[in-house]
Amino acid sequence: MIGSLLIVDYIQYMMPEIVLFSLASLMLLFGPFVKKNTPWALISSLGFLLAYLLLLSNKHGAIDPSLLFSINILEDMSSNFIRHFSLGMGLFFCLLFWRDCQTENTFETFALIMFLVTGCSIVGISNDLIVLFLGLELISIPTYVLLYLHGKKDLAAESAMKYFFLSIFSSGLVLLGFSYLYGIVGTTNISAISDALCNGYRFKPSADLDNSSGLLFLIPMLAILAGLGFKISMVPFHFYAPDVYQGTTYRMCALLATVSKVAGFAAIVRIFGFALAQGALPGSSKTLDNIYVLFWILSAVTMTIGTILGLLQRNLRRILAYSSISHSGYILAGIAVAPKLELATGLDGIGASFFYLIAYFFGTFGIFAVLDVLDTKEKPIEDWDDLAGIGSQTPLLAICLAVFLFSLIGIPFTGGFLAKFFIVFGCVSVPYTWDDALSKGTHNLFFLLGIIAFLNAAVGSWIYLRILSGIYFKPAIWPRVFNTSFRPSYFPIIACLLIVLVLGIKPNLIINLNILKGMAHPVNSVSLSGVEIPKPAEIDVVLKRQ
Amino acid sequence: MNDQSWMTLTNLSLLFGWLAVYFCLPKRISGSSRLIGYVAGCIALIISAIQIFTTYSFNPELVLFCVFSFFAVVGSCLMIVAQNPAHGAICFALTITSTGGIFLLLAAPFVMAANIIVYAGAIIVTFLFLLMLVNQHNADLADSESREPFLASVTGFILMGSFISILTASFSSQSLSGNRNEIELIINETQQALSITNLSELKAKVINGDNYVVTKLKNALGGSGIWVERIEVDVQKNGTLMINKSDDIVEIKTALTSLVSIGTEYLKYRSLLRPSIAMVGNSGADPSLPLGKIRKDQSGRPAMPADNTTFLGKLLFSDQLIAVELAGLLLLVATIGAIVIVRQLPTKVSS
Amino acid sequence: MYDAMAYLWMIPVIPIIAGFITFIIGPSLLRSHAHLPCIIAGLISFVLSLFVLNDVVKAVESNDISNPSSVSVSYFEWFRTGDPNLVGENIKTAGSLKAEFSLRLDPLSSAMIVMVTFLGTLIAVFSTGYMRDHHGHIDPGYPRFFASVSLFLGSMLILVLADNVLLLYAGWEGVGLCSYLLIGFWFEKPSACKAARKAFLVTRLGDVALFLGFALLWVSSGYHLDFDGLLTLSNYDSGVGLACFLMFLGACGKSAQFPLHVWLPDAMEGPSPVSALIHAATMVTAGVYLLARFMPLFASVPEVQMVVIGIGAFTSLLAALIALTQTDLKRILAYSTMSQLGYMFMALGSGIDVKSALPILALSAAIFHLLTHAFFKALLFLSAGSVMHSMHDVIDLRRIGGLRKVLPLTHIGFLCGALALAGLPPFAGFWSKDEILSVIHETSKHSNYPWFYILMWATGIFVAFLTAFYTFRAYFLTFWGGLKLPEECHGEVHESPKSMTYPLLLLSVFAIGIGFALSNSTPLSIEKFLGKTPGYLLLEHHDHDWLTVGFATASGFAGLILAFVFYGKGGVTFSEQSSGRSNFAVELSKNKFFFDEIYNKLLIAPLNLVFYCSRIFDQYILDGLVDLIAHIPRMIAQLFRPIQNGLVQFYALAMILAVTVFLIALARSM
Amino acid sequence: MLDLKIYLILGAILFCIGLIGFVSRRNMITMFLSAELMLQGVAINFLAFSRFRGNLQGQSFVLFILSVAACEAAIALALIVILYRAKNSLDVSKWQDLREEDLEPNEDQEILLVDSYQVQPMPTLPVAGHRPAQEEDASHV
Repeated sequence: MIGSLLIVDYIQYMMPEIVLFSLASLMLLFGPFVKKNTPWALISSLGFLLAYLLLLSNKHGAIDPSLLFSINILEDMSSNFIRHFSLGMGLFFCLLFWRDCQTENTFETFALIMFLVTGCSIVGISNDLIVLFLGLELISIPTYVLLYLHGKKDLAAESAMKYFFLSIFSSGLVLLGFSYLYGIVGTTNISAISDALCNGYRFKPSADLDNSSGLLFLIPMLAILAGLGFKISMVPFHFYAPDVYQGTTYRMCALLATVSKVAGFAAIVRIFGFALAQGALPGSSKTLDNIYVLFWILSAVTMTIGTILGLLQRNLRRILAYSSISHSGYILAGIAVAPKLELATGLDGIGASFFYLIAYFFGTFGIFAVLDVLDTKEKPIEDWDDLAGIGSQTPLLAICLAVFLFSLIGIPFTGGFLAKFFIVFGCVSVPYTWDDALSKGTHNLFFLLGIIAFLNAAVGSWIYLRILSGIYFKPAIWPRVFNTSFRPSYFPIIACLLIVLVLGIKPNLIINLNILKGMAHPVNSVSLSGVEIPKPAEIDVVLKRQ
Repeated sequence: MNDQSWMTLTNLSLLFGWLAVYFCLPKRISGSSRLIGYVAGCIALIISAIQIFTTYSFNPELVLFCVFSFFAVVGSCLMIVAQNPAHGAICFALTITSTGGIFLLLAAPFVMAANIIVYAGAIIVTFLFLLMLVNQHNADLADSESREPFLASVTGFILMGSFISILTASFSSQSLSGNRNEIELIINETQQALSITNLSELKAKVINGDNYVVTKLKNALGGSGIWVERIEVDVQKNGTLMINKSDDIVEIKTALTSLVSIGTEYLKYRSLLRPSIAMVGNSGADPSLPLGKIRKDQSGRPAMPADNTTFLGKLLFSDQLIAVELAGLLLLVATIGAIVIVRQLPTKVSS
Repeated sequence: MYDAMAYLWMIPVIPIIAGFITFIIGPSLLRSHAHLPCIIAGLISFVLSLFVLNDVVKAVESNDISNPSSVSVSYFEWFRTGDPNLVGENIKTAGSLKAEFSLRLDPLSSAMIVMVTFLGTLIAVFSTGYMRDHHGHIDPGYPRFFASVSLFLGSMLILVLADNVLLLYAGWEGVGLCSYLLIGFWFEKPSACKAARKAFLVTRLGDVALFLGFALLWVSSGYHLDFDGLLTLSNYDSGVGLACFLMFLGACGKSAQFPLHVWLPDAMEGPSPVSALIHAATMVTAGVYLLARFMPLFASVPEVQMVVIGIGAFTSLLAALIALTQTDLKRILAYSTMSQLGYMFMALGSGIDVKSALPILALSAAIFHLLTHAFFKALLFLSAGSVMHSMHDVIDLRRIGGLRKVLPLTHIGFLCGALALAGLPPFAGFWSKDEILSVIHETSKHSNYPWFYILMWATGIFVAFLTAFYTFRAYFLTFWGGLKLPEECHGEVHESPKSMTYPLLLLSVFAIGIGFALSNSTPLSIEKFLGKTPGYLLLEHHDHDWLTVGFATASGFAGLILAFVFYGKGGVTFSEQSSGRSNFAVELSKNKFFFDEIYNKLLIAPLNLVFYCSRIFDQYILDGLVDLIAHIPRMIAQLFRPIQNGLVQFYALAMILAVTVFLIALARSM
Repeated sequence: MLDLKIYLILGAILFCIGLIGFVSRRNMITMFLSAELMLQGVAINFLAFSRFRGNLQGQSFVLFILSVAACEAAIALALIVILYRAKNSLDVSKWQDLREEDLEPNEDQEILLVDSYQVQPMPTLPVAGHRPAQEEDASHV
């Protein structure tokens, strides 16, 4: 027995992760002793495939939701989403790093990627602060090593150093937050914490704390947001991103810009889920009720700073780092608006954020993958005008790049457009669903956020247009001979292209996949556990009275 | 000592603490500023001691706490101001051992041992070796200068001050949390009262001064929050007037019935979730228990499970099994990672 | 249901496919035949559009309920959010946001698609000649050009045919993107790159407003995205006014109306066919189309309509005044486009009362002018392009002149276009301009602010005068007077190739005839055709407003005569002309001197003021807007960049500073 | 008898002192130790809450923090060694090549040796397995 659950259930449920972890450990242990030309990339890709198949064969509902408060992993919609997402992207990364066969660190690289990606899925399924924290560390520690292994020597060392120091700093902040969260509620179980904090039925905040003002809750909330904000490169915790991206290779950028972001958002949704869910119960304190204000500010600042500083850059990786920062802002906007949305609109903040995350992931990954192909030792691509002439020299790759850029701009019929559409429509639709005077202010607030988001998108399009004009509107500076031979990273590029287009043209193919079902109704541990929560109507009565 | 004067003294000691840290932080021109720093530090410590000794009654625990925390704080401050990183590492070892004492006070002997072994035994020693290996002939410029000492120390101390004031504000007043037994009791009493037909008798039963049933139920529900708000809404809606103002027995009874129904509903929600026996068994008191109900030891503090370390072990290998496995993986990754990083060294040392 | 619905989707899709084909295999396989996919696709779309139009006309005439004149059909579902299990009758409680790929066919869209496909094909044919040099060598970007034109056509058709706001927005962004690609077509010129970026950014600012407007509309209509749901609602939320205003701002961006007009003159950096197709005939009319599409909504908010007509009138006046002094032929045409678009907005702004016939009158007047303008302005631009082609890219009016003899066919084309633009009877512009002015006149009788509309009407008449004047100024300066060739020509000039002149002649026929053909007096009347759109009040026949006709005609002729007097001999300045020796000339020169005085005192002096203001506005405020995008970052960078100095500890310091500030601010606010 | 608050305050103090050290000290080893000091503060928080809630989850959390700290120490050790090899210094400010383009690097001026500043000799270890080399040879190892 682990907790109240049979160990067999655990093993069955976590089989994909267990397979990956064991494979990665075996690779690390036996790697030095086997032949140099062992196809590690193939092995790890097969590992990911196997894990994904195991995941698909998992029966839903393997874990009894009524045990939520006593187990440290869980199964719900967002965990399914993150698991499928992270295991799927593991395969992408294997294909992207495939060419590393020449270097001597092959098996370490692939084993570390496996650890890192699986850590992301652990964050997704964690239901306990301890497991969540270890999952986050399982992402960070391989990242330090990989950052050092890839890239030009001194720059790689510098970026690894920066990431390392700021990362341990931010995990200190996260831990401070966790300690207070644990102290306020008395358990590390996230479901129980959520339950207690939305004025639970079972758990109560510690009796000798006067938490009615929510003052004490400020410390964990801010500390955790700061620490996780580092992971998702949220302003003002974003400083490492441009430097670190600049100092490493395109493939490592792809890894940094996606995995830690997915994990960070998964963790934010997991920890603050109770306060963010649509029609969430009003929390026991003002802090929790007004949590959206904090997210509002952070989102507006993040998208604006990311866009504005992105305009000034020349280095492509820096540009894309700032672009990833501003996209975090849009995702945060979805999170900010989540508690204020109503079912009537058919929109859902967390769902919109996840959708944005998907669109962002495939767009960004595609760009980095294409640039990785174009970037060669002889003709490195550093600044945006190094791309000159790509359009005529390799038209197909250029078109792929253009489509990914369009997606990041938000041109219709690409995933990015619908992603922005859901976010902005969500922000704008807040006003008319809540009639009372209190939300009139909220309405203006979110309408403003919608304006800020879309203005940023408009201004930010210049960043991508500049890259695009580098591709198409600039004569080639040098003759470039491309090794047109097949490479494995063409697979993920094509897959990204297709998914970006499918997301734009027929998004329901993705939205309606079984794995994402219920994205519209995110984590609400209370409702998942089969307990009826008071109907929104009753809450309305209470609210009106205030 | 009341909160007001407590905070005043705290601010004062924070100010001196800041002076101490600011003046002691290595600067290019240090001169006699270190002396000012030491003096300010002593003042800050004295003020803090005054605060503690006037707030708490004298007992051995207090003395131990003061000694350990004195060494912890002084050690940590010395660590961050030490010009020689080797001295800093030694000071850090001092801090670790003193926090070990604090850990013991907090009934965590195993954690204390692990902490000292890992930090003082492994990390510090390794870093001292590292310091020697990097073969510095004299102090580096970096050690004699700090980066933005003013901004850093001001920010740090403001943050510290806001933590302390938030903690002070949060622990100042007491509030009750929802208590199952109390609520059951109130509901039973009210149900009995519903059978009374005499108006004055009924009023005496449910209204009478401290015995006012609505207040009692509200308190039992924790004094605030959504359930209490529901009661308030309910009193306005069903009771037409407040129970204590009405003279109509039917009206009062209707109001009481709906009050009872709210209480029962609350109990129903509470009991819907299965209690998690395993966790409670291994890791101590049920976190849902209000502080008043936790098993106490002779001195009145919450009792830890009898055999602390045993239970910790049981907890680790039952509830936290997954976490333990993950931590093991993490150690594997870190070990291999460190090897991989260092293996990249250019082979320079051949001559 | 029309039979046409079965193949309606092919009309936009074929050009898009052709565009992608050209993009992919153009540079390697097609090379100098890269125009073929585009032209063939355009032709197919045009033929299909004619069939579609035929169907719609039949439906309009039949007045049969089983054969309605407005149909939308959904080809497939785009997306749907929310829990599908919850979707029920009542969307308010069910919760689902869905959009479909659905196209809408009604008189409005059918008229538009015929115009777009016809002009698109014709201009593509013209470009096959234009995009080659005098030796027949193709431009290096030949395939790229036709790919973009093809994609543009597809996007424009999607915009016009869309049945929900999202699809409309998709087309809207698509045309903006293609316009960006085409303006920056000659990317070697830095000015072209700058113009392209400016156009994209300024119109995208408009798009922000448009998108937010759509979002508000969606909310205030009770979560509808399709036109049926949006336009047939009886009561709207209070947000509609704001939504309409925002949509109008979006239209301003695309249609180069006053605050956001700066990009259009610069956009002339693109090849001339592009200017003809995109910046005169089709894309810039998207704003007009948008407002026409949402006419029932706009008519229900008269305050916004007053803004629309006011901005329209102001833009048209401003642009006409600026056009008076330009010396670049294409720029004159660009400003005249702005001016004419202002006219269309004036028409749209006069549809105020939902219960009356005014909205449909306003709509049909605007669309009428849109159609005629598309033809004659395309003609003018193509003629200008032809001039440019022959003059080796010189179109400075000070350096050319007297081209009547050497470019006879181009001259005829330009003359027809100029006559139509000037609004002289019986050419195309006359009929539509007259419609617009009479609608404004009519509205003044119904509005609460009659003086306002009378003022607008008077402005319209004055602009008609200015239009005739500057059009013929350009005409006389280019084609009359003594032959003057720029040195780039090395003395040899020849008429453009047939692929360029034949489209010109074909368009000339239209420029002459289309106005009368579609006017009220014929069975083809556009007003009656559009009047059958469901949802509008049926039109009773209305007479010509003879007062308006008189004034408009008179002002047109006045402009023509004045232009002749000033510029009939070619040349630019008065001093040159007044130095003539002949008696007749001396006599005239006295008169001219007289005019000169008036011109100087009454026109130039106030104009200088206007110029000054508009230059300030243009350069410091609107160009500043573009620069702002470059400057604000630098300003904010002053705050943030010093932290980004590469030192880890600054980053950590900034992090804890942020946490501290947030902590204190939030704790204070509790 | 002490209450929860006083332990939490101690934790907060240690945390903030660690934070100051992390931000202001330039020696990478001191920076790392400061980060560990922050974790000590957090550990005290956890244990105090654990004590006063009467359950052991906080204690187990501290154990995991310890193991993570050990992992980080391993990585830090490796990183610091190679960073030292590259620049021959433990100064974190030596690493500022990656920054915004148009900013000047943050250069240190020559140190002013005032009387009170004494050059402190560092303890050193000879390279294992080698004869202790001459001064000038050892200097660039």
